[in-house]
Amino acid sequence: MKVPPGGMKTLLLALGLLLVGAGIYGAADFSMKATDEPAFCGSCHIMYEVVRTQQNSVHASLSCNDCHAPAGGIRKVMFKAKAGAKDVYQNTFGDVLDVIHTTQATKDVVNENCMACHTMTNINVADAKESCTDCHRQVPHFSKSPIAERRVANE
Amino acid sequence: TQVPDPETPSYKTKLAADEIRNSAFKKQFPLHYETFLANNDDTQMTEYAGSVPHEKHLCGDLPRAYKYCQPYLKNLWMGYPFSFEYNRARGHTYALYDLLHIDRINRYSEEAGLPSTCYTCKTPKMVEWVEKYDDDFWAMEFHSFREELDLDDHTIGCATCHDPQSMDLRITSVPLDEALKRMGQDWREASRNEMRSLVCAQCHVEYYFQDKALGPEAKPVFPWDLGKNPENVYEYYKDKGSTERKGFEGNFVDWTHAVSDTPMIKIQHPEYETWYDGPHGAAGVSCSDCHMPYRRMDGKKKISSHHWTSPLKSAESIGRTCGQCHADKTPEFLKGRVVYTQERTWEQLLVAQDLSVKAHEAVRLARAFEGAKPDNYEDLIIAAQERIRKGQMFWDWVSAENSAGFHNPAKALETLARSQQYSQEAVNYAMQATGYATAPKLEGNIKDIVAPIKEHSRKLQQSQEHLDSHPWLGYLPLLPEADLVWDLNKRVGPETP
Amino acid sequence: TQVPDPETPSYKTKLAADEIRNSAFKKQFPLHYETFLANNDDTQMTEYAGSVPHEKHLCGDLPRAYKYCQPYLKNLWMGYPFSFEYNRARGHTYALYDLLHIDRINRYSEEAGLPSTCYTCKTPKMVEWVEKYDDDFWAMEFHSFREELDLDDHTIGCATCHDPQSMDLRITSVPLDEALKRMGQDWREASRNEMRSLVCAQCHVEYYFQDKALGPEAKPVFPWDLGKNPENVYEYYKDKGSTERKGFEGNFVDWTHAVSDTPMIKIQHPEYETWYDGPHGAAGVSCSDCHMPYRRMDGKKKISSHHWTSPLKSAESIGRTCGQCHADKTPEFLKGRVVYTQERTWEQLLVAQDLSVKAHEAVRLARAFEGAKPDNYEDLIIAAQERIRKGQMFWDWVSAENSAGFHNPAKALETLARSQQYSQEAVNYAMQATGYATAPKLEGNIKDIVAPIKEHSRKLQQSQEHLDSHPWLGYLPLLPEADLVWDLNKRVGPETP
Ligand code: HEC
Ligand code: HEC
Ligand code: HEC
Ligand code: HEC
Ligand code: HEC
Ligand code: HEC
Ligand code: HEC
Ligand code: HEC
Ligand code: HEC
Ligand code: HEC
Ligand code: HEC
Ligand code: HEC
Ligand code: HEC
Ligand code: HEC
Ligand SMILES: [Ca+2]
Ligand SMILES: [Ca+2]
Repeated sequence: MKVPPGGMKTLLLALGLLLVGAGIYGAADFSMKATDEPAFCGSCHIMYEVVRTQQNSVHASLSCNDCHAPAGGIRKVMFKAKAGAKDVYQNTFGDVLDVIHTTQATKDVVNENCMACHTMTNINVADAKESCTDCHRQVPHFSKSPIAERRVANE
Repeated sequence: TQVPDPETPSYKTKLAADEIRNSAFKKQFPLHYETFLANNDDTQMTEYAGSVPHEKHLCGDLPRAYKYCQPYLKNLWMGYPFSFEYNRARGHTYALYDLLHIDRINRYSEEAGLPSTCYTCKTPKMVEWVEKYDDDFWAMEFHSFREELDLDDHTIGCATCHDPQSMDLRITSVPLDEALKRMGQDWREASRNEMRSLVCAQCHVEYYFQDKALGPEAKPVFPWDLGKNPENVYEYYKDKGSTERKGFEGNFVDWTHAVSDTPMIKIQHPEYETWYDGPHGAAGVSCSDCHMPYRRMDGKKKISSHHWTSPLKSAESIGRTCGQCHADKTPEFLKGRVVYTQERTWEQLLVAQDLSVKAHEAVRLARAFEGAKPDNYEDLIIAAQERIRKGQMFWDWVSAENSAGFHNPAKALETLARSQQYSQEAVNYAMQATGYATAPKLEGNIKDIVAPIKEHSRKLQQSQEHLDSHPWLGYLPLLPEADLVWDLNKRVGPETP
Repeated sequence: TQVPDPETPSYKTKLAADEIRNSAFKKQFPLHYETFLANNDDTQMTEYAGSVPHEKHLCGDLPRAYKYCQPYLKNLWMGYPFSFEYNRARGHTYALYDLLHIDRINRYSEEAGLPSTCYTCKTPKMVEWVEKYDDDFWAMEFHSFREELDLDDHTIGCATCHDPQSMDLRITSVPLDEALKRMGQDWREASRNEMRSLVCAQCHVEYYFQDKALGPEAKPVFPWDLGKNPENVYEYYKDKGSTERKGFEGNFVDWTHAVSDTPMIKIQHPEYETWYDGPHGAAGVSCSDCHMPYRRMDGKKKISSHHWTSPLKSAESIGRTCGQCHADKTPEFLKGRVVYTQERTWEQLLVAQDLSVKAHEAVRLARAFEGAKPDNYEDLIIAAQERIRKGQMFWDWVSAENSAGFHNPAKALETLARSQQYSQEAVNYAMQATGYATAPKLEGNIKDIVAPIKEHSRKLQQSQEHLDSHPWLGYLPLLPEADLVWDLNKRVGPETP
């Protein structure tokens, strides 16, 4: 394996503290941006699958938090801090579920972001369904594709 | 940047609240209207469906016939107007033309034979008529409304599904509104996703005309009170009529089969009832998701396509329709999956059809039988007829459903298996009724026992020669010679007092 | 960003290349081993499946019987070892125990009656034996290997599917390797996704034992050369035997039905053949996707669960399995969809079963008939038997398939409809053969015509009283009294020379 487990833990704890710090004090531009990117999220083996799929999707050029955090402002900082702290905590101390499912908060945020980016073409579409992904089910993590194409042991 | 919030579009049109003419909507919704006019294309078929209005019982080449055909349709509907003419459906813009031209309605007489109820699913004029005549409307003379109609302006259209002022979806169908009420539901409280199917449920459903003993005569009713599946509907029809015929007391009866003397039920287009608990319906995928995909007509705003047709007509169409949900699959793959289901459904549909024919023939032979009969002969004939009624109803459920099984593969195949079982039971009872004396006449290929009737119409039934051309046709009465009195929205023959 | 491709980790174990003992893998893969041991839980059922090894023909309560039962199994397999004992499958860790305990193998004699081929899908010992005996192995005496076996260490295990040194997936099954070759395929070139189903295709497939006239005796073969569907397989079997029986010349024959004297085919667990062109198989969803979901045993890293069982045993299990792809649906909804298909399949399965029984009875009566016979009597009996063979094979296809239809709803229901048609044709021919003299005896409910046989075993067949207890059992020969000689991996009776 690539990273010795102990070293990983230390690294993650540090990151966690960084995130929590960011949440409390308001973030410097740099760390705010860096912690949006696939490179950061993908530093966690648990996130490999979603990074992998996102990187193969039409949304490859986006950063994760273009979808997964509210757009800008204090709301974004708070959301990230909370989500980040939870991710780090779960990863370090908790049991991660067998299949990670999105929280309702994530679903709402993501859907807002879809609409925000695609507003112009979606004036008439809006809430035909509860969420955009009711139709665009593969966006962006290919959730209906065979497991072998996206998921693997040890992650 | 300042972008508008996306939300359900609600409009303020300048139209009158009771506007029903399609043309009135054109100016404000030119793009929608453009897709609406695409319904005029009736030239393309898919593997099992499509829009060319061929005669469904004829096997052969377009335009009159097709490679997938059901050769016994005229036999199975013997004695009922459906045996005169029944074609593949085409676009909504033809609804009125086809209704006013079809031979099912008696155009050779001042009496149409079928009630004004038939207009229910063909024109937004219904809004006016229901307002004006209320429950008196249904039993009024069909012909008396022909001349009021403009074939284009009054065919199924905007006002059928939309409030003309806000363009919100609405239900204008009396039977749907009432069926929902009886189930304790109200479309006014339905979600947008539900409305995207309910507007179709106004028409793409099984219906019947109320027996006058039980309420307003000829009023259209959706038989959903016991559930929407064929078994429920069969049960439902058991006490919706006033016949006193032994063994069928109180049953609803569409017509009595001329050859086997069986009180029959006709099933029409149960798309909604088939879809609702299938893989897509259960998952909340609406009719409009597949039959009204979003399109970008001006390269910018998306609108709902108003070209209601098969999504399988081209790879692009599949991509834009199915592809939004099944983005990981190719159009060829998706089409292949539909055809996978349709092939199996079609094969069983034909088996069920053949057995239904055999059942009628078995009862025909048993009724004509002159040898020694068992004591329970009469009961056996009734039992056989009851199974014919049921078997054919189940066959018709899938035959009349327009997706050849795709809307619900498991239900389609189950329904056909049951149809076959009921029809076989009918054959068994009928053979028993003659102590098996008639059994040898039922051996072998059905095509050799009963020939498919290829030609039949109101005009032909005016000719004795025609009635002599097939043993089954002999059971029909000769009609008096007559010429067309009505066609489309015009009188074409002399007025008779 | 740099994330690794989704490739299974490759290991360097310290195991020997020919290691086959399960225990040897335990130390290096304790978490995997822990999930593997979960296969020992044989206490839970789901609605239509599960792991309690009840007798599939008994209707009633667990542990011996179940609410969904097929009461005529013993009748339909009359004369074949399957009629002695057939239970619901349970976990892989029981494979060897159940094989060595089952009454299908003659444990009352030094000759098992069935060949060593039976070991093929029960133990990784096969790797050694095939190496050592090559094609001589198959026809060797089954009993002679019992004492070599450890029930735990040698049951289906790691070496069956993995290279012990790299843990790469591999195929150890001779018939699968060869079947693929005959189709121009090679598992060594298969994708990871394909391998995740192919390892299961080693066993969860229909198979037969080669007729010695056509190659190494009793060698297991997968009948896929003409295609994997029931119609293809029926065709395939037409020239894979050496019988000279009129009407069946050259047919492969598993056994001759004792009551109707029909040369039969037995179908076993065609999971792979059912799945491959169903909604999931066609979409590339592998067996392992649903039966080996990832688990985080240490709360962190994922491993493939090696507890092969129904995914429907709990809401959590559905969530972690189906939820990998259907995250938008609740476990209850997903389970409901499975049951929706299973209900329909099960109902048709029972109808097909009853008709198969009726067909045997019809031929039994026709063969016993002493009145005047038509000229073509013999041909009619042959035709009837051929339809029995086909109808029952199609019924067995779905009966033996372990998902009660879910792996491919449309194919399951189609296959059952066809089964019913073939069996009905058999009844028709048989009645014809007696000029319908026997027809009245076939009227009414099948339960009143032929009673289900509830108890039957090798031991019982040693008793005349038992053979007298049901008309059908009378067609069986009385077996000489004998006591158990073998059970599990031990001799339990005296050695006879
Ligand atoms: C284009 C928008 C978009 C982008 C970019 C995106 N996601 Fe997602 N993500 C989604 C949606 C949509 C879901 C599923 C929400 C739902 O319906 O439950 C999701 C779900 C997830 C989940 C939950 C697990 C799952 O499969 O449902 C994780 C974890 C996740 N995303 C992480 C990431 C990471 C890490 C990145 C960057 C590498 C990323 N996402 C990029 C839209 C996006
Ligand atoms: C420290 C490792 C780690 C990093 C870095 C990480 N995640 Fe996660 N993430 C996790 C774990 C562990 C879970 C599962 C939490 C649980 O089971 O509740 C998770 C769950 C999620 C979920 C699903 C739960 C929810 O809140 O909806 C989303 C979405 C998600 N992560 C997105 C992201 C994004 C976006 C990033 C980068 C900004 C990221 N993650 C970075 C470990 C990580
Ligand atoms: C930050 C902006 C942004 C967000 C948030 C976003 N998208 Fe996109 N999306 C884009 C861009 C840019 C493209 C065009 C990519 C291209 O064509 O290369 C795109 C393309 C698409 C397409 C077209 C894909 C195709 O096959 O052509 C779909 C569908 C789509 N997005 C749906 C969604 C959905 C659903 C969400 C939310 C889950 C979402 N998008 C969130 C920016 C965004
Ligand atoms: C009821 C189904 C449905 C829903 C809900 C839906 N879409 Fe779509 N979407 C479609 C269809 C159909 C197309 C294809 C249009 C075409 O190809 O002409 C499409 C196309 C797109 C595209 C491709 C580019 C374009 O505009 O044509 C984007 C981006 C997109 N949708 C985003 C979204 C977003 C964001 C939402 C949520 C607000 C959403 N969709 C909700 C059905 C849907
Ligand atoms: C998941 C997609 C989907 C949904 C949802 C769906 N349909 Fe269909 N429909 C199809 C397909 C595919 C066909 C077969 C077309 C073909 O074979 O060419 C079809 C066929 C039809 C046809 C016959 C078309 C023709 O060419 O003759 C009608 C009418 C129809 N559907 C109406 C409905 C109604 C009404 C509903 C809702 C109650 C509905 N459909 C729901 C996909 C769908
Ligand atoms: C007012 C009644 C009515 C309503 C409402 C209605 N339909 Fe129809 N539909 C018809 C009739 C009538 C026809 C056949 C017209 C003909 O053949 O003359 C038809 C034909 C069709 C066809 C076949 C077209 C072809 O190309 O062969 C499709 C598909 C269809 N409808 C789908 C729908 C869908 C989807 C909805 C709801 C969004 C809907 N319909 C609502 C009455 C209706
Ligand atoms: C509850 C709604 C409803 C009622 C009532 C109804 N129809 Fe239809 N009709 C439809 C739908 C939906 C279609 C398109 C689907 C199809 O053809 O199966 C259709 C198709 C047709 C067609 C074109 C295809 C064909 O059958 O040849 C004709 C003509 C027609 N109807 C005549 C009639 C007549 C005559 C009556 C009265 C006896 C009637 N309809 C009553 C809904 C209805
Ligand atoms: C058979 C039913 C039906 C008929 C007839 C019909 N529509 Fe619609 N229409 C719909 C449905 C369903 C929607 C989608 C509404 C939604 O998603 O909430 C829709 C949506 C619309 C919208 C909203 C924007 C959009 O594109 O989604 C407009 C505007 C519209 N229709 C105009 C018309 C006009 C103009 C006509 C006549 C030419 C017409 N409709 C005829 C069913 C119908
Ligand atoms: C709005 C979303 C949506 C649309 C549009 C859609 N589907 Fe589906 N499809 C689903 C869902 C949901 C399921 C159920 C399984 C699942 O949850 O993935 C499904 C299941 C299926 C299946 C498997 C079941 C079966 O019948 O074999 C096929 C095949 C399929 N769809 C084909 C199509 C085709 C073809 C079209 C277009 C005519 C289409 N779908 C349109 C969402 C959709
Ligand atoms: C999409 C998911 C899925 C796939 C793919 C799948 N199965 Fe299944 N399997 C199921 C379900 C669901 C059941 C029914 C379980 C129940 O009713 O409790 C089942 C039942 C079974 C059973 C019977 C289990 C029992 O409890 O008796 C066996 C054996 C089986 N599958 C083997 C296979 C094999 C071998 C393959 C590949 C050829 C396969 N399955 C592919 C979901 C799947
Ligand atoms: C070497 C042969 C073999 C292989 C390989 C094999 N199986 Fe089995 N499987 C069996 C046997 C034998 C049983 C029944 C054991 C018993 O009842 O004694 C069984 C039982 C099962 C059951 C029923 C368990 C229960 O709880 O009722 C499932 C599910 C199953 N197998 C799935 C799979 C899947 C998935 C694969 C591939 C990943 C697979 N099997 C590979 C031979 C095999
Ligand atoms: C090609 C692989 C294969 C061969 C060869 C095979 N089996 Fe099996 N066997 C299986 C699978 C898979 C199962 C589990 C699924 C099931 O029970 O349907 C099973 C289940 C069993 C079971 C447990 C359930 C039951 O049937 O009571 C017994 C006992 C058994 N087999 C005995 C035998 C015997 C005896 C033979 C030789 C005549 C044999 N097997 C040949 C694959 C095979
Ligand atoms: C019936 C077949 C089968 C048997 C028996 C089997 N495995 Fe596996 N094993 C698999 C499959 C399938 C995978 C998934 C491989 C992939 O996704 O590439 C797997 C994966 C693995 C992996 C790779 C990591 C992972 O979790 O995906 C290990 C390690 C492993 N198995 C160990 C074992 C051990 C130890 C045993 C015996 C206790 C065993 N296996 C028995 C089929 C089997
Ligand atoms: C690896 C992905 C994957 C897994 C795991 C999976 N499915 Fe599916 N499922 C699909 C795909 C792909 C389809 C085909 C339709 C589509 O493309 O969405 C489908 C279709 C379906 C359908 C519609 C077809 C039908 O048979 O009615 C149902 C129901 C369904 N799945 C249930 C389940 C259940 C229950 C499980 C778990 C036992 C499961 N699925 C596991 C991917 C998956
Ligand atoms: Ca009707
Ligand atoms: Ca076999």
